[in-house]
Amino acid sequence: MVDYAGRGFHLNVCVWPDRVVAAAELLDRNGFALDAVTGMDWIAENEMEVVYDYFHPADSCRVVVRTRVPRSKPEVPTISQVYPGANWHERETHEFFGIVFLGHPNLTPLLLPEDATYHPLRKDFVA
Amino acid sequence: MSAPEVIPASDKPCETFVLNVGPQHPATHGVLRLKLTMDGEYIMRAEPVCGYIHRMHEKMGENRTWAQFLPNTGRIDYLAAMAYNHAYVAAVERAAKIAVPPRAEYIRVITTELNRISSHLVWFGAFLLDLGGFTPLLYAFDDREQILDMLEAVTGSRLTYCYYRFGGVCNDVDADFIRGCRDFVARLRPRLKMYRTLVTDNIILRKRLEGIGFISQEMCRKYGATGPVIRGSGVAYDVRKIEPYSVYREFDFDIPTFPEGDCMARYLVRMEEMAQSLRIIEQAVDKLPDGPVLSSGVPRVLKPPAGDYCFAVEAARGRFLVRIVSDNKEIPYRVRLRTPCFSNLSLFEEATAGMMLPDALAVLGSLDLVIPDIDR
Amino acid sequence: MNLLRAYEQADIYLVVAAFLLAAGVYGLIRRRTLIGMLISGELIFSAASLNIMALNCFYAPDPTVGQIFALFVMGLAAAEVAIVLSIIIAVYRNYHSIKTRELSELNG
Amino acid sequence: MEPEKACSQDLSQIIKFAKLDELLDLSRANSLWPLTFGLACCAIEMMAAGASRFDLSRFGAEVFRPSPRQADVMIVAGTINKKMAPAVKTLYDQMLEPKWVIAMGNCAISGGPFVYPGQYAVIEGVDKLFPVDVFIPGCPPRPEALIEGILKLEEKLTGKRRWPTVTPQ
Amino acid sequence: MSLSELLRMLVYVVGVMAFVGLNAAYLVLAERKGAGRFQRRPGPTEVGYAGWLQPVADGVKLLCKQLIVPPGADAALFRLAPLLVMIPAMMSLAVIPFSETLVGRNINVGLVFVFAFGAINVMAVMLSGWASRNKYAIISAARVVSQDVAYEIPMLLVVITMLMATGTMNLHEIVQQQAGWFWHWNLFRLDLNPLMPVTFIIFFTCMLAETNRAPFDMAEAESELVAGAFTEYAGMGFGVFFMAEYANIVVGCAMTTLLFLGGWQSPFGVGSGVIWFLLKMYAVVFTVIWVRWTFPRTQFYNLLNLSWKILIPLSLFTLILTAVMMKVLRA
Amino acid sequence: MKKYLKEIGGGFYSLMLGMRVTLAQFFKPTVTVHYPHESLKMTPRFRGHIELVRDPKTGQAMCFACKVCEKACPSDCIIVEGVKKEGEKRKSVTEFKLDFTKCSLCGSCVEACKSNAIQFSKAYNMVSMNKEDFIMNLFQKLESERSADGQATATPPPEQPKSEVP
Amino acid sequence: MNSFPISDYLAVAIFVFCLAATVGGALLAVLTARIIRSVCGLMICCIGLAGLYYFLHSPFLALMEILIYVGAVCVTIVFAVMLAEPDEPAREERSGAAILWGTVALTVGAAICWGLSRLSLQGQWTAPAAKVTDGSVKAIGVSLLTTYSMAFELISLVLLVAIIGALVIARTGRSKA
Repeated sequence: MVDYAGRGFHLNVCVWPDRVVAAAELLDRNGFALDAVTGMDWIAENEMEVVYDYFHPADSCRVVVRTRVPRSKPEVPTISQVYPGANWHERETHEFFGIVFLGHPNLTPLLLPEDATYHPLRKDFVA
Repeated sequence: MSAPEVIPASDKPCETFVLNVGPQHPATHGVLRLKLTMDGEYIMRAEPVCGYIHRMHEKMGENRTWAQFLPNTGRIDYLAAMAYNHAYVAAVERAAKIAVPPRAEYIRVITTELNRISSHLVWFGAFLLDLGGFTPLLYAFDDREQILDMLEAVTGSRLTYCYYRFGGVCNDVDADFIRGCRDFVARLRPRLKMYRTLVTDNIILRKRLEGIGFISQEMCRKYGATGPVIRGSGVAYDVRKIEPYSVYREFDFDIPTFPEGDCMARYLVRMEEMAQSLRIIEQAVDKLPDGPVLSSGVPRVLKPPAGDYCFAVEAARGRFLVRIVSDNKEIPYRVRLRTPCFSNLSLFEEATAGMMLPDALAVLGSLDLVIPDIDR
Repeated sequence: MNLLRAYEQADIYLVVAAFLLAAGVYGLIRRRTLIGMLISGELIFSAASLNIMALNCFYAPDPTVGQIFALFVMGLAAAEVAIVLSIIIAVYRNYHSIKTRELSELNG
Repeated sequence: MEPEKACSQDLSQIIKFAKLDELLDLSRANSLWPLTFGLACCAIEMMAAGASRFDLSRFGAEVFRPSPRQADVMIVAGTINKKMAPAVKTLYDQMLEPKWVIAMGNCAISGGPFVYPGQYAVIEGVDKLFPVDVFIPGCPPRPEALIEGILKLEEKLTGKRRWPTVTPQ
Repeated sequence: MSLSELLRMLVYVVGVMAFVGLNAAYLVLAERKGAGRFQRRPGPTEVGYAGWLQPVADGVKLLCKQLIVPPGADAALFRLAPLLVMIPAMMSLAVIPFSETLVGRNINVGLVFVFAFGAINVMAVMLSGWASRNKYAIISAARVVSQDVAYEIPMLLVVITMLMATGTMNLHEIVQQQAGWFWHWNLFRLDLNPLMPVTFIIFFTCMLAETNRAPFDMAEAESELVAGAFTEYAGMGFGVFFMAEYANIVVGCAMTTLLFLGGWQSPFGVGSGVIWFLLKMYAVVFTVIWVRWTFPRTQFYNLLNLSWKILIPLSLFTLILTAVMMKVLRA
Repeated sequence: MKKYLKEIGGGFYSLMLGMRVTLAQFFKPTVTVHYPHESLKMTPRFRGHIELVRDPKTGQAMCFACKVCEKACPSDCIIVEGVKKEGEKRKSVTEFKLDFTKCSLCGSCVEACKSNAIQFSKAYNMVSMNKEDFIMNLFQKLESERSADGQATATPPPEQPKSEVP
Repeated sequence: MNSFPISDYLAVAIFVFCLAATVGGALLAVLTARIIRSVCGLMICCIGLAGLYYFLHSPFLALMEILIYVGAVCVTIVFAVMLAEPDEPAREERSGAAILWGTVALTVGAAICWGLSRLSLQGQWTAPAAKVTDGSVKAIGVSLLTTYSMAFELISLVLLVAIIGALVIARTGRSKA
């Protein structure tokens, strides 16, 4: 539990990458909707973070689920079978950070050109 | 061919063809591309291809100061720039623990709601343009010009306002603006009635929109669709009510919902929202307190404490979430913009399978997309 | 033969009708696609109409009859087109071709 | 035929052609059909310029054609990024001669506020793709500026300005 | 055929061409200005006095625009279609009586003549779409055909109703029957058929659909099909289609006037003449423009539904009603 | 059957109402501002490109090249240079370049300027056939205006291409 | 009436034009490789035929020709082409069989044309002494509803059956696919 007024969300959960799907299923059963999937590049810690934001369409309840993966092997299971809306978010996170979402049906660039191989939001990216 | 019946997909490849709608196409309102696999006029699969106006807002957030990123937010959704400015400014205020004077909050609400109306007016016109009616567009723009005049007098710009500052707003409003607001409320109410006669009640429009493009509540939830889309499916989800921010708690307004989930419901939601925004403006103008409009306690060089902070607002198209991650430096570590159109468009593929081309474009119009909002 | 009055002579019409018929038959034999054959068939119908009309105009005591028969021919042609085209479309749906050679299955 | 006479005849021909050209330029200048082509923020101002308040149609330029084949002038209103650039180029190539380009807004002129060292997505100015005739700065420019741009293009075509100049106040 | 008749014919041919051309050009201007007024803006004003030279400018520009046949198109048909599209309007105007005396050819089957040549129009638009080899154009062509075929039926049913009511296919006679005060116009002849205004509205609707005008402009549905069947046409090729659209509107409105509004007859019984014909015709044209700038476009199956479920039953009903009325009244 | 007829009738009535609305608009006056013949007055807060402000007393630029605006600008479109002249407390500006083609008109520079030395111009209708026209040397412009004022003539300075402010 | 020769020339010119349209259209219809052009040929041929009918003193039939053939038949065929033949047929291969069939067709066609022409040119037709009716639209109408009413009804029936049959066939084809 965190202070909503200070942070903007109610519940902050850190999970291991393999529990991401379980968390998503749990939240799905409780009627949550997926807000966003956010990637973050913690280059100092040599880690990548994936943040899943959930909101509830009827209650004032915001849940943030985080998971961290090593930068050398950024792989997270996909939740697009639970939330089809995650499909695009994960594609976007993949193209900007190079995080691979295992089991994603179509992990091709969404916003960048189709043949893009660079990951611009990585901190070590140079154009 | 008497009803919009859904013909089962044929597995023979030679009966289908691929139609590229966009990136330059009158119906896509910018540079969206739809890859339609069609069987005659029926759409088998509609795959949106975006990124044609990706402007790297999130990357730009990482290499300019907290204040310098502000102009960018107005360009994500240029039709409702105020709400986006508001979300970013409020997120930074939350992070840096800056208090905002009440008068500034009221001004923010008034300008945001005015901007919401102007955005809905553009949507109204453009949607009708999609449906082949040109005249309502110009009527809507006529009304919109009144709003823009007022906002320009306050902010100095017509579209990309960049009006809010950390801790308030940059200029105070004057009596002319207040009078203008009242006049505008008085002007738009009969105009909305006129739109009702001219457009909403029109049998052609009703036939085109009713029962078209059904989006269920479950679908909205799964895709994270918000704003008029989810309200058009009957869910009273509005960030202004669910997570009240700014001073929205103090106003009496309704969340219009229509349970049908079709294009008409989304249309009616937006039309009704304009009326509700007028109500908010009316109340806000009446209650507008005196006082400063810019907090004095804002440090010259902003360095919010480390951590990540979210702020969500109800923009004209739905829930807009800003997540800022600070590492206590002058520039943000990461700015994440969760835009409503992105999620709203992602359900397009599922919503339009088996539809006819004009219906799919009506659905596209009813989602009210601003393409840079998707691509960022 | 007064060329200036050419249009008042039955012969020309009859020759043209014969030509249309010949063209139709040629097309019927030559064409490989059903639609092409249909068009040739229409030419043959036209030839018949023109022949009826020419004789009707110049040699018939009651010029109404020929016109009525020509009308009937047109009606039959229209009916034929409707039926044939629907058959063509049905065939196309099932075989994905309207070339006669590829439809030899139809022969049984 | 004496050379002198031939020469004078040629001259008269040239003069005739010049007159015809003038008429043509005048016609073209007064019938600039833009391509319906909005990219970003500026497109909204482009729409506003076509709307009742500013009314581009007074100059015969309101016939927004969605098909590049029928358009005369391409108003590039917005940012062009690297994914979009080939499509814009194709559109320009699909337009038929004579054709003109107006770069509306700072993004179209130079990439505008989206240019910073190390950027990866934005084309820094549409003139990198094809020649541009008129530039209209602003972010976004006011609709008047777009009208002014159309007038400027007319001025470029006919060589003279038919309308009064407006000094902002 | 005498010399004077020949001269008359020549004059008429030239006249019709000039009429079609001028009408097409200036109706475009009228449409643009009218649209402007409906939207509270002036429309083209700066080219020439009050914008009067706008069509000239557009015309010259279109003439001198580069012409191409897009790669992959069927070049012969692509060029044929614009030629074909002008024929029906030109031919039809030859039999339309502008006044008692001002008529190209007063033929007995004038009514059928106009509709027969109207059929070529469909063919032309379809060929243009097909020849362009553009997906939008082909969809548009398919739409045009379904639409025009669907609306031909109620239109011809209405025409047959009128045929029965008037007893002649001669346009001249049809107008002559409507002499006198305006309640003698077919529109108000409730004794022939108490549903005459409904018949009129059906005819008007079908006319809009046949000329592919909004709200039935499926062929040129901008927001869906870019520029429809004409997407690939440029310069004068496009200009011809543009002109043909207006020429067809003129023909359609003229037919409406002749069949229902008493042609050249004055509404007050005296002072009949060409002026009344033109007045009425342009009033109908104005309505067409007015309708266009008021309504959104119909959806395609709504359009067919309207025809098959509403217009055809209604027009059949009026047809039968007229027959019954005539039988009862004459008996 | 009754429903069918009612739908037709109701639909037709709705169409007629719509047509009445547009016809009413048809006879109303136009709302157009005939731009080149008449123009709107810009609001005092209108954000055009920036320009230097002259000190009313001295006639010199108020700017003393503190470069705050240069730092505040998100799009790096301002370049200021100044020198410290002999016997003066502050630096004075010698060059003030604005690359207007990159400006996002956010107003950060004007806000950042503590000495009110820059302001927004009212130039809302700038066009040019030349992109370089918008890379403006504001200091030079100010100087030439100053000399023009000194000669008490109202003619625009010759360095300024006509196209810049038409 | 003082006849002026130009008008005669004009009439002949129009007649020749109609003839040319008929013949040319027919040739186009059977000779072109592309079906769509072939339909155009049919259309041109029909327009020419309509002109010929006009010269044969039956303007009503001429108009009906245009209405039915151009307005209905050709349009339907083009529609069918669009539905059933999305691709251009490849040019016919020059195989032995094709040449053989071409020769046969040409021979048969030429024979028919020559034979029929000879027959019609040599046939001893006798013009009737007097016309019973004038062949006007009114006469057609009267005959249709009196003498030939049965045939008229039959034709209507045929058309109706054709339409229903067409619908049934096309529908079943669809549901099978």
